[in-house]
Amino acid sequence: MADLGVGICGIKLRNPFILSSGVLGIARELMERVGEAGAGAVVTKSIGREERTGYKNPTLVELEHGILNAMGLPNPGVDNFRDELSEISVPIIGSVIAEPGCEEVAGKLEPNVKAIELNLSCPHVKGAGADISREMPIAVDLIKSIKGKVALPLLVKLGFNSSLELGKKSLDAGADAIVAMNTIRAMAINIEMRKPVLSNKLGGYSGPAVKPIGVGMVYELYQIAGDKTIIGCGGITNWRDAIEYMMAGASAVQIGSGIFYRGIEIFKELGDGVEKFLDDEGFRDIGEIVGLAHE
Amino acid sequence: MADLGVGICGIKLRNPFILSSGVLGIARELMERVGEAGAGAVVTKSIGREERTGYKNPTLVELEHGILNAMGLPNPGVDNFRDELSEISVPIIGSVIAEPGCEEVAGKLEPNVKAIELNLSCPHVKGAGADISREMPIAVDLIKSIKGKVALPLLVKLGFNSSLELGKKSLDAGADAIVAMNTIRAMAINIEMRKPVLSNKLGGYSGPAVKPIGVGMVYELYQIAGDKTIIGCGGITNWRDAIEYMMAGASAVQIGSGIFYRGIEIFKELGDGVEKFLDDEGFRDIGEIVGLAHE
Amino acid sequence: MSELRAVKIKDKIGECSDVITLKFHDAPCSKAKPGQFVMIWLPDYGEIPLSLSYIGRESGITVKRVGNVTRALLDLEGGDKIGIRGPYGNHFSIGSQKTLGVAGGIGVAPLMPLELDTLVIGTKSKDEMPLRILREMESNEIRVMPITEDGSYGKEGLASGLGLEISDDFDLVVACGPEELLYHLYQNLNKKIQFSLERLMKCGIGLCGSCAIDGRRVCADGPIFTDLELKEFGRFKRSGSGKLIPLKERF
Amino acid sequence: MSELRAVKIKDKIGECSDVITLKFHDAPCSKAKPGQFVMIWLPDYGEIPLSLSYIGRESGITVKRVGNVTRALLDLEGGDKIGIRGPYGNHFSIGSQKTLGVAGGIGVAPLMPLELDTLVIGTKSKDEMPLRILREMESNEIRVMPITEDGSYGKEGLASGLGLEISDDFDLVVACGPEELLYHLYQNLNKKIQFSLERLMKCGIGLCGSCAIDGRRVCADGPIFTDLELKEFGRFKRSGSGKLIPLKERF
Ligand SMILES: Cc1cc2nc3c(=O)[nH]c(=O)nc-3n(C[C@H](O)[C@H](O)[C@H](O)COP(=O)(O)OP(=O)(O)OC[C@H]3O[C@@H](n4cnc5c(N)ncnc54)[C@H](O)[C@@H]3O)c2cc1C
Ligand SMILES: Cc1cc2nc3c(=O)[nH]c(=O)nc-3n(C[C@H](O)[C@H](O)[C@H](O)COP(=O)(O)OP(=O)(O)OC[C@H]3O[C@@H](n4cnc5c(N)ncnc54)[C@H](O)[C@@H]3O)c2cc1C
Ligand SMILES: Cc1cc2nc3c(=O)[nH]c(=O)nc-3n(C[C@H](O)[C@H](O)[C@H](O)COP(=O)(O)O)c2cc1C
Ligand SMILES: Cc1cc2nc3c(=O)[nH]c(=O)nc-3n(C[C@H](O)[C@H](O)[C@H](O)COP(=O)(O)O)c2cc1C
Ligand code: FES
Ligand code: FES
Repeated sequence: MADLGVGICGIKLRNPFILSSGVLGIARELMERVGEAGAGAVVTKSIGREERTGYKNPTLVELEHGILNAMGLPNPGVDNFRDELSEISVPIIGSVIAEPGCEEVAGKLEPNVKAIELNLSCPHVKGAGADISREMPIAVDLIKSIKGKVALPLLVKLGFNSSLELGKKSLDAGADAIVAMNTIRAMAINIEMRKPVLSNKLGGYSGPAVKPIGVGMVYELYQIAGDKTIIGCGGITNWRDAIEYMMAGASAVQIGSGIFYRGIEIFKELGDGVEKFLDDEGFRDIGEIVGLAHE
Repeated sequence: MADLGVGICGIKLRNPFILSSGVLGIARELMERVGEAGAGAVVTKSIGREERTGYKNPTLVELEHGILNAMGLPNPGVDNFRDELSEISVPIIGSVIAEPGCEEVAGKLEPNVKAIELNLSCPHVKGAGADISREMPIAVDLIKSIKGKVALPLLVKLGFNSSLELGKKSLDAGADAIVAMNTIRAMAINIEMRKPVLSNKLGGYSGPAVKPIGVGMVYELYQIAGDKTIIGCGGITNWRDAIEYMMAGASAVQIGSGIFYRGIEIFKELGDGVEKFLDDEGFRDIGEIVGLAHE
Repeated sequence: MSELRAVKIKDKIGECSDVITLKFHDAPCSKAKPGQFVMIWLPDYGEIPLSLSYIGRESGITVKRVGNVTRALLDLEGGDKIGIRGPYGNHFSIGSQKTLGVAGGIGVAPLMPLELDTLVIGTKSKDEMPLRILREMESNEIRVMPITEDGSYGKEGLASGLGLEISDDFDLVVACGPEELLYHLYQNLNKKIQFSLERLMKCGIGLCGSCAIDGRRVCADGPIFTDLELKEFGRFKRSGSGKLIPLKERF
Repeated sequence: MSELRAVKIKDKIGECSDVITLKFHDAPCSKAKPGQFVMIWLPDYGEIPLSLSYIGRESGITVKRVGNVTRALLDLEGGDKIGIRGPYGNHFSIGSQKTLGVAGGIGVAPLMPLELDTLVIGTKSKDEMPLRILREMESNEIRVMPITEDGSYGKEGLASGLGLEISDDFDLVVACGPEELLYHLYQNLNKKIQFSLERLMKCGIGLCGSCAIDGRRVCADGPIFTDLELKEFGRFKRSGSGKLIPLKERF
């Protein structure tokens, strides 16, 4: 049977299927449960220095081919959140909101997490995430300040709007991996109500609809990443999707909306499906398929 | 019964449903047929100075929630193409590839078309379209040179990757309308074949999956457009989609992939559906819903 | 999968002080199961979870005024539109068991579509007692036992106490109401129980985690529970930011 | 809707010089109708339209070597994989009519799944005649009338001529082959006809316009036509760039 274990920036994971940020990773017991369900690792909700309530409802709406959300990065603030992270048996990656002072947040998370993920790409919060990534020099500074503060591997999460150039600059600035991608800026209007549905109006689009966009982004990043790691994210709901991302160049993948489409059991489904594919096609180690579509 | 007629940059159309560029607009009789099927106007395939064969097959593949294509801007070149445009009864908008010398192409099309659309956004051809739009000053020059050469209204077609800033600069440079949006850079890999499907590897994603992205883009452009026109495009397959775009701020909409999902009859379906909605909701003129979601 | 749609209010019924029922036609709701909830959106006000109190060709919600959105819902009239998504969540399943319902006030809403044998419903006083609903349930051959804290209608006392008192006669207890009530029942009942919980809901579909309780999601693993670890239940909830706070505080 | 999938070649059958049949299992093809085509993808070579010559639990394509992709297809072996999308396009419908098929060479492929009464098939000479296919059709009680230009097998002459000669005995003629053949039949037959056309195909689903002929799309409005205006049919096709060129030129 093929080996699903992967090493991501030096962290050993039993499999490459990671819970993505903002999905369930706010409550200790839920993260534990996702670990028990088979995830290789879990990314926390993006955490900031201060407590944030986020936007008012509606913060999420199901669409025909995906999901649209603008939660507004609600989070208890790092001081309240630290407690949620004690003694979880699945490896935890701490997601940090890209804002001034985020290196301190990373520092406070450090004892309880295996890596830091810098969310450079939330597409609907002013002054954080994607807004910052337009300012390339600021992004580079944040990366450097986190690398200066914590000894953990640093993943930088980009949006589709981030240019390849930002990916390259992030890696040059010391990021160990790129996560591609976050949700895509989008909107849903209910025509009877004559209004955008989300209270924030614009939101981030995820789920099956965005998969080909994420695969393309991973493919392009892989070509410029050298020996750095790419982690794929966006629209993964079954094992074929996971393999597609890995063939495009992802060493691991993150799953968010898939939890809605397939339930928390998705981690087991991914593991079973990928393992069978590898066996059928004669691969011994999942690493063999990473980047295969470039050959 | 509500009036579906619209005026787009001074051109009167019997309805706001326009065939988008690259779809059927390569053959005279097909354009005529789309007109007979009820389209308010027809945009031609994007035309360049020289004949181009485009990429080799596969140039298109159906995906679960949309369509991926990289045709490679095949076109007969403006000198061969002009003949296709004689005596068509539906208003024709001539799409022009954004490349040096495109003002000459526009000039040659001028006698047979009602407006020019500058394709600043083909996401998969090097040196044309989206590649150029990253170079904002070049894009602005192309717009100015076309406006200097032809007296027709100029529509500028952007991609999702184009920033709002490019939209603003385009309007400032003299564009009369923005068309948002073109296909989105994406990829599909067949995991059994271990290869990207398209011969060009990367392609442009269209169809139902991209609609929320296009609606969001139109909403944002509308806020900066002042009294200029926004035309919506991306994933419209039914009358609800058309109304959603118009409420977001589009004065007219373009339909491409919808021809695959609903057939050429889609134009009649759109007209019937929108008219009924307007009547039911007490609108007298379709113009009343443009931008309504901003109120 | 359930996309958001707009439905027109067909009927508005005043139930008792601060409580109304709104009825509407909606295909997905017509196929819902008792205990499921919907997310109701009122543009400019917000979106909140509400149980379906009627399920069928005409479905309905029964709402108590507590804050902004519920206040706006009480102001609606027939013909107005509301946004709706769902139905979401799991549901009661009572089969042919002889079932006792225990409701605290507006907690009666998710119990209304059930074929109960007996309903105990408690409120503070008579003016909070939804009399029309009680009559309607009685006409469906449900024995209704109202109880008020001040004795102004039916017996005097608490629904939980009365429920426990008579529970021996039933196969199953279903309950909804303030968490103290549920916690009390759960702790003291030696009987199968299904109770409907409330937590702050944002996504409603199991993604955001804001409704987490003891490793379960009220929206997707609930809202109906039959057993829970007793770490957060009855004690803690999560605020809008996701912080764990004692149950008495505001969200 | 038909997503691309990879299928394994179950069987490869040599038919005659430069012609093979490949068989495979594919659920969408098993439900195709006679006359429909698929887009066959060979990575690094390209993608081309091919009619389904077998439809069922085992479906199949019958391919003649003419260029890059077909050459690579002829080199495949059982166990190799091909990419496939479709079936696309409209289809023959012969019902219970007494039907004559007229095939020019490889044009026999889309006619093979049909319950013909009689098949006229013409090739240049015997070595281009797909004898196994003819025997198989005979065993399905189809009368087969081969004809070669050099008389080396069956009658001597052209399929179109023989077809016209005997057409009076039939309710309907179905035809596929070089466009001269089809054009000749169409012009001279006073009988209902359904013929399958070829044009350069890119998208295969009615979007790109590269297969346009007289305002129709061969991929989506065809490939089977019963009538056409005679502006482009028999005279012009479109090149890869979309330019109208005389039919004899290469694509
Ligand atoms: C699964 C579920 C089903 C429900 N069914 C019904 C029902 O059928 N009828 C009904 O009237 N109510 C029901 N509720 C409660 C209802 O959702 C809240 O009353 C409503 O969200 C309050 O919104 P508001 O804007 O009016 O109040 P807000 O201004 O948001 O808050 C006012 C007060 O209500 C409290 N509150 C806010 N949200 C909730 C919540 N989710 N749960 C409990 N208290 C809350 C706040 O703490 C505050 O004290 C249900 C809740 C859940 C989770
Ligand atoms: C609806 C349809 C059904 C078809 N069914 C079959 C079939 O069942 N069996 C079969 O062997 N062939 C069939 N063809 C023709 C087949 O698609 C071409 O032979 C093939 O595309 C040639 O590809 P190539 O790469 O081998 O040749 P290329 O190198 O592309 O070209 C070689 C020669 O083939 C010609 N050619 C290329 N494409 C086409 C085309 N689409 N139509 C006609 N000629 C073409 C070129 O003009 C050139 O002369 C069908 C075509 C269509 C449109
Ligand atoms: C409800 C929700 C909340 C999210 N919150 C965050 C977040 O806090 N930080 C972050 O980096 N990404 C967040 N995301 C983005 C996801 O982590 C993921 O990048 C995106 O949804 C695409 O993947 P998917 O299609 O698998 O969901 C959120 C997504 C959803 C649906
Ligand atoms: C097959 C195909 C070819 C296209 N060719 C062009 C083109 O030549 N020029 C252009 O501006 N857009 C082209 N487009 C983009 C469409 O005009 C449209 O902007 C896009 O597909 C999104 O709209 P839709 O979802 O309605 O298809 C093409 C799209 C498709 C599917
Ligand atoms: S409300 Fe989001 S997980 Fe329950
Ligand atoms: S091949 Fe594209 S329209 Fe027919």
